[in-house]
Amino acid sequence: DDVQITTVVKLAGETWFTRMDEGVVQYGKETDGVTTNEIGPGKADAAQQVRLIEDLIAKNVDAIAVVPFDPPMLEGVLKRAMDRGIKVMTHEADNLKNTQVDMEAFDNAAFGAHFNDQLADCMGKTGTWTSFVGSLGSLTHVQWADASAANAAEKYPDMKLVSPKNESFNDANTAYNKTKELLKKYPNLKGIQGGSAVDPIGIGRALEEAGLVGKICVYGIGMPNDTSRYLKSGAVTGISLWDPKDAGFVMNKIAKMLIDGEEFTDGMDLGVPGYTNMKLKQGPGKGIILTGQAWIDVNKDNLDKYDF
Amino acid sequence: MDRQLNFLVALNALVLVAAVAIAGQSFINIYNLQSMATQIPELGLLAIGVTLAMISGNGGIDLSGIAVANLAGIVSALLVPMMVSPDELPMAYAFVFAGVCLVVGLACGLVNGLLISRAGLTPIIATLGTSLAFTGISVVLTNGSGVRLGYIEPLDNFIHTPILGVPICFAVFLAIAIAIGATLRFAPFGMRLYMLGSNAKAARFAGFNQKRLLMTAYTLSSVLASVAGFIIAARISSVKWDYGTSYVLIAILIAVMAGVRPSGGYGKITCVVLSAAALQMLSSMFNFLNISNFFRDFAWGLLLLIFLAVSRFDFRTLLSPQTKPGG
Amino acid sequence: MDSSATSPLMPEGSASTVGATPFLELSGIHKRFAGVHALRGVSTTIEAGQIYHLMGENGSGKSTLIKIISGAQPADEGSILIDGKEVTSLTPLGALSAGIETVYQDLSLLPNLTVTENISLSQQLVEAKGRLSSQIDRARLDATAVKALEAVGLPTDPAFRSLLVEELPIATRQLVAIARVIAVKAKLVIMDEPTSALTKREVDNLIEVVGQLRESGVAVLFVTHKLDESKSIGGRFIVLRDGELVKEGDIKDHEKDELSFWMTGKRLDASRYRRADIGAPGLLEVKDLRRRRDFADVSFSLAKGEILGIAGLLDSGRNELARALAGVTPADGGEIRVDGKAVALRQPVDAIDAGIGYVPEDRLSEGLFLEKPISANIVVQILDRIKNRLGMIDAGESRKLSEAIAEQLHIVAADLKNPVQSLSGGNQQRVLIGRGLATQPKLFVLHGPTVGVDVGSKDTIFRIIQKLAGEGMGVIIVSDDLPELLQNCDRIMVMRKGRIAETFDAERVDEDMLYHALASEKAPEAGS
Amino acid sequence: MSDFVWSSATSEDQSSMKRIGRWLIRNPPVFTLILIVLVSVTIGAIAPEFWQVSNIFDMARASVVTGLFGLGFLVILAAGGIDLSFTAIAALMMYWITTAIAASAPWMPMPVILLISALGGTLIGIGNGLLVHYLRAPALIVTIGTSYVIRGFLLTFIGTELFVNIPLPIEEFGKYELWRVQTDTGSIAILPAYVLMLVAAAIVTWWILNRTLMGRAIFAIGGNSSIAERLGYDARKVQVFVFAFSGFLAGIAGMLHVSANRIANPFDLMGTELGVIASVVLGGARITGGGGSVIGTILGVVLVTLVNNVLILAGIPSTWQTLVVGCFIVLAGAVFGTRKSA
Ligand SMILES: Nc1ncnc2c1ncn2[C@@H]1O[C@H](COP(=O)(O)OP(=O)(O)OP(=O)(O)O)[C@@H](O)[C@H]1O
Ligand SMILES: Nc1ncnc2c1ncn2[C@@H]1O[C@H](COP(=O)(O)OP(=O)(O)OP(=O)(O)O)[C@@H](O)[C@H]1O
Ligand SMILES: [Mg+2]
Ligand SMILES: [Mg+2]
Repeated sequence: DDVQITTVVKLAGETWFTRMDEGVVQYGKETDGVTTNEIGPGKADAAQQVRLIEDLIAKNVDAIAVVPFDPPMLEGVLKRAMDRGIKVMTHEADNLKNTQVDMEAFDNAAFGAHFNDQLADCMGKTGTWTSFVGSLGSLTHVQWADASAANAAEKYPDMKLVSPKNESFNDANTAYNKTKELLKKYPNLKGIQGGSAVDPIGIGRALEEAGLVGKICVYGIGMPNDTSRYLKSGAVTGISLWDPKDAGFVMNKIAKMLIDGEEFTDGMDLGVPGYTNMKLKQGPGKGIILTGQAWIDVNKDNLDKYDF
Repeated sequence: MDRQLNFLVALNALVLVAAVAIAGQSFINIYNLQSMATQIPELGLLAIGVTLAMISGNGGIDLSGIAVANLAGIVSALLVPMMVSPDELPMAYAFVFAGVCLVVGLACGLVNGLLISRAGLTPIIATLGTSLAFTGISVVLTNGSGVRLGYIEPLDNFIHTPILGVPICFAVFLAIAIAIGATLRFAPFGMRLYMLGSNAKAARFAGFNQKRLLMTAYTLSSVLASVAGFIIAARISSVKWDYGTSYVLIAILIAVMAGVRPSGGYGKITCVVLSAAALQMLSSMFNFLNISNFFRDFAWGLLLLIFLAVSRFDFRTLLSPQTKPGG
Repeated sequence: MDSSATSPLMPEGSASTVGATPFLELSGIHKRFAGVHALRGVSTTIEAGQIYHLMGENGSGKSTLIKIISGAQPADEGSILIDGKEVTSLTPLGALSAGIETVYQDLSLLPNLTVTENISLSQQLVEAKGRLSSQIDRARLDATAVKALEAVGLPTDPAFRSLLVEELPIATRQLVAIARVIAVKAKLVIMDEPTSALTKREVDNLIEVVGQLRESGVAVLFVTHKLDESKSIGGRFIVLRDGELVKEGDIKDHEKDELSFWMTGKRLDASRYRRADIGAPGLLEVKDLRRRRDFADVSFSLAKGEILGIAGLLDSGRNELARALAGVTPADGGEIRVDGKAVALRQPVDAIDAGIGYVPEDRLSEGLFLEKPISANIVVQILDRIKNRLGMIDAGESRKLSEAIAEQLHIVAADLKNPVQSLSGGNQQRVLIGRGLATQPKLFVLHGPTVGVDVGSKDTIFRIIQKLAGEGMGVIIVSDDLPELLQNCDRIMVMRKGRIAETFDAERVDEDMLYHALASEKAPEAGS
Repeated sequence: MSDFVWSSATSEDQSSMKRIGRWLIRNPPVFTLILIVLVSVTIGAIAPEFWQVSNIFDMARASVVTGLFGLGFLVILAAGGIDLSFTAIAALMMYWITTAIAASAPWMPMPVILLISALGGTLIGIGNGLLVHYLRAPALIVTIGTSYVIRGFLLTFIGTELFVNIPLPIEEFGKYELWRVQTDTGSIAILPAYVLMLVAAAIVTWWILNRTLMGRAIFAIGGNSSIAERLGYDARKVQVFVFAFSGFLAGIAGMLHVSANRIANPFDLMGTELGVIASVVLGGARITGGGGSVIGTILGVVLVTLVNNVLILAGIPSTWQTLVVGCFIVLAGAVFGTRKSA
């Protein structure tokens, strides 16, 4: 009967991952001989994700596609999965050893630098700025923050980074409170870079209330619909992201290829915009890393093009 | 009071049967049983820690378990490689690793114990504070990112290579549980702890060394947590400060599900182990059936309430007019 | 038998001035608990302006009867008439609003509320018919409290009134409880062993209060184990045995031994104890013992086989002295020698090691682990002595030990595994003594050894104490119960204002002399 | 304590030191206040920016939801129970009602919405109370159960996605201003009107606890339920009331959370229980029940909020913040610890 591909995400039900689920389901529908589904822990906790995967291994599905809550935490369990002959592919985990293929929508360093470049343009390459992360524990957020810091240090000597990597704990309200506090501490703040997808919402509200719309530049990752009001009001200058739906689709496609034992080649086309020319490189472990160029910049002008 | 025991045994049996009926044979194949067995210890140990704290009474509770576990794992992961090379002497590495974990656990336990027994902090505040503090230390030590151990055979075997079909870590867990259970039931320490929990003033008049008892209880709890830390590290071959944040409540859930009395003076380790097992099987079953984890929580809560209802209609409670002490 | 038991006695000395219908009429009351038939068809009447003494051994049904009258527990059979009207399903609130006020042994006080609130809230609760939504009238709370406090002779200043009850010593709580009863215009006041922790002074005060109540047409029902007290108060008595009403009548017409015979069904001799051999070597030497503001220059000695009584009013420091000897509240200075060896009693365990056994004053809060097994309560202080090689408690050993003690002290229990709370007070008290005995002390400090214990058990306990002394144990009894001291002690020390005022040879002193020594205002000359 | 004899309560030989000690013991919130002052002074010294109106505004705003939770928790604690379900109740009400109203009646005025939410919370609270009473189980256990059930229900059957199309009335309510100041740095600081909800709630709670028989009954039951029942206090009524009241406040808190944040995220709030409990206990309530005061609770909430919102001002790098908060809680707890042993 059908081969079973299960996608394991960081946190079930989050807007981001329900969007991803659409891609997962779609792939399952389009491809016969494949059933796909997406599951995730009920709490944002690596432990819960590990337990989910343990049970998947026991259940002996054919392939697992994982968006790790924190890649290193999955080394052990993913190794077991592979030992049991289950195909393993991952996403947002380019530092993971125990995976066969890790798919990145883009090069995270580049993405971080991209944030910083946008911020720089908006700030006129000068002034103090700060950055958020969902949690010091979430790898990609930290990668982006660090990359953009490095980028600034290299290209924009007049930009001054203050109190970097504030944790929002993926809570808009916390992002809001911390922004308020940052504004007190650094009255002449000119730019803020968001970390988690809800950060721009909190930051935007703080700026609106402080009457600083337009006076401070805000970039970050976010969901178009969730962030739209602040993009419109100008409280958030712009967001960048990759479409979780496409990512979900591509992840499952890769998983299927693993099952069928197909070759992965540099520059291959996975048939989804942004993933048409995948860069292939060796990962930290035995596996490979496939990187696309799938990021989109959203601002008040092109906002209506994206309905998710 | 052995109602709890019966109920939990029945529950375990029930879940098992249901699982096989719905999820099919694959649920009770040796692999899955072992996989579940490897998942029980970490939560089980934390729950036993909470139990010890609760038994000691006066609002006793230990919220710092998982924080201690993570700190123990992190300190070891950072320290041990400097002492022993995992590649040359994997066995030695494993043992030193365990040793360091225990030492950290002991240290954390002493801190908790001192705060509660000497400085007279309310347990819930003390352990809430220390759990943040310990977590904080972990963050500082690692800058917030996880630390990989890489594949270390003895550690991996400790979890995944069963002896006579039983994963070593599970065997160890059972051994510890039995040891603690016996201590509580038969050793002077245990008897005193129960009595302290049921009437602290009388305990003082009877000449117990309250401070030492509390010290021991909370230290023991943290040491158990550090064992959990070791098991976690071995199982997922890396350590991180925010691993198992959801465990705090689940550990308490397991304890109260086992009939441990939050107001102190009563609690059975056997029941704790059984309730840990029940929750594990339930959640594995749901995962087998692709039922969402949210619904699992729903079911856990419902189960707890049902359990209370069942043990409520205990003929003794129906006969005697006085109400049970409430927490 | 119900009616026949009561009716012929009715006329006897009933000084009731009120009309034909008595305030309360019980007939054929039955109450059963798991296995126990606690009350077997009790019938009696309570008349306004009359004082009653409910007597009986532990477990004879006194508290149960009270719980039924006060609506705390329903009767299984029988009828209750209040003011001639039959009441079905009596609730606590119902009883309260009918004017039935009760002081249970736990004093029915709320530890975390203030004195004022404890005294005056009930009144407003009753008036509000239990409707909790209604507001509190603070002014009236205070007014009521002040009046009631005056009546029982407690201070009425706001400072005192705003104290939490849990901050008060037991005896003070007891008076507060009585004040509460007075505050509500009660028609019937029930007191379950109200004087069990009162010194003579407060007892006299109480008796006065009761007198006043009675004048104002209130009926008072005492549950008590102190016959002397009952006799000095006077009034009618009701004797229960095994849940049956065996006798009632006017207390002044009957002698103590008669009453105790009805209760126990056996004759008890109140023979005084005499020490076996005088001049035995000194066992305990206490020199200049002092503790903060509690007591100072306390010096005395105790010989092997001697029984020393310590009497004193509440603030005389006798309780603190007892606790100091037990290491519970250590002394600040001075010297204690046991068998000539100086011992430092910083904590209870020191005392135990020094061979000093202690039975605390408040059985329920300081003594027992109520829901734990009887046997566990007995061996709890000697766990380390009954460990086996594995460091585990030797179950057999502990069973043997507790059984031996239970036997020695005549503790009647179906099974030593049962919780201590399943025992009546008398037996609970014996469990505590047993716990002390288990430590095989050289010297036994008994702090109110027979509080709330019936005559029968009292007798047993006295015999035990005397037997122990006979075997060479030194015994110190700290008690308010002067007859008890006189009956058991060789010497009696009277404390006043934290000092030893006088020491009597029990042979050459009687109750009155003792009482004068207690109450005298003369400050004792330092270091008597 | 039991050595204390009433006759000496008035006797003048009592040293003033001891009297102060006693006074402090009977007024624990004083310690909380002292701690607040200490923290403020310290931070103020490190970062002058601390001393500005906008900061007070932000503290007030950030205290509202926790404060409402705290008051509810206090009442239950006073009755001798512990509640872990209030955040779940709040989350359920917040998300369910917001989405429902957005779908069916986006015009509905805020007062009505608040009322619905509060009533919803109350109903669940009543459920809690009845369970606690009839199951005769420690409230802690029951409410762990119900919180799992409620949260599970919300996320399984109601929804999990971030919801942003907040009905206008709800959003507007969050924007009403009590006071607005222009800071010298050109930014605006606003004191939102909904902080008044906390003030009101505090006053009501105080009134109930201290001026009604229910209030006293709550403490009575919390002190010793069996005695209280004997004295004619209806334990069932009290249990049901305290949980209903806590649910009521939780419902309001949930709605305020939405209108303040302009988003409804079903994952919000849950997990903040321990913080709330810490606030109440640091406000001087005893975790074993039968004690506690409204003023103390409010101070406790302020204290905890304060500490969580000055870390950046104090220039503590984010990697160190958890450690600092942890140590602070321990220290604060120690202050109360010494108080007990005093
Ligand atoms: N709640 C109960 N459950 C079971 N048995 C009970 C209960 N209450 C009382 N009894 C039994 O009823 C009998 C009478 O008890 P009661 O309390 O009336 O004795 P008492 O006269 O008050 O004794 P004491 O002098 O010790 O107070 C006892 O044998 C006791 O075991
Ligand atoms: N839960 C219970 N189960 C069984 N028996 C009980 C229970 N509660 C009370 N009793 C019975 O009540 C009887 C007396 O209770 P009570 O509390 O009046 O004793 P007591 O007052 O401690 O004795 P005393 O009046 O001599 O101090 C005891 O014999 C005990 O058996
Ligand atoms: Mg009785
Ligand atoms: Mg009695």
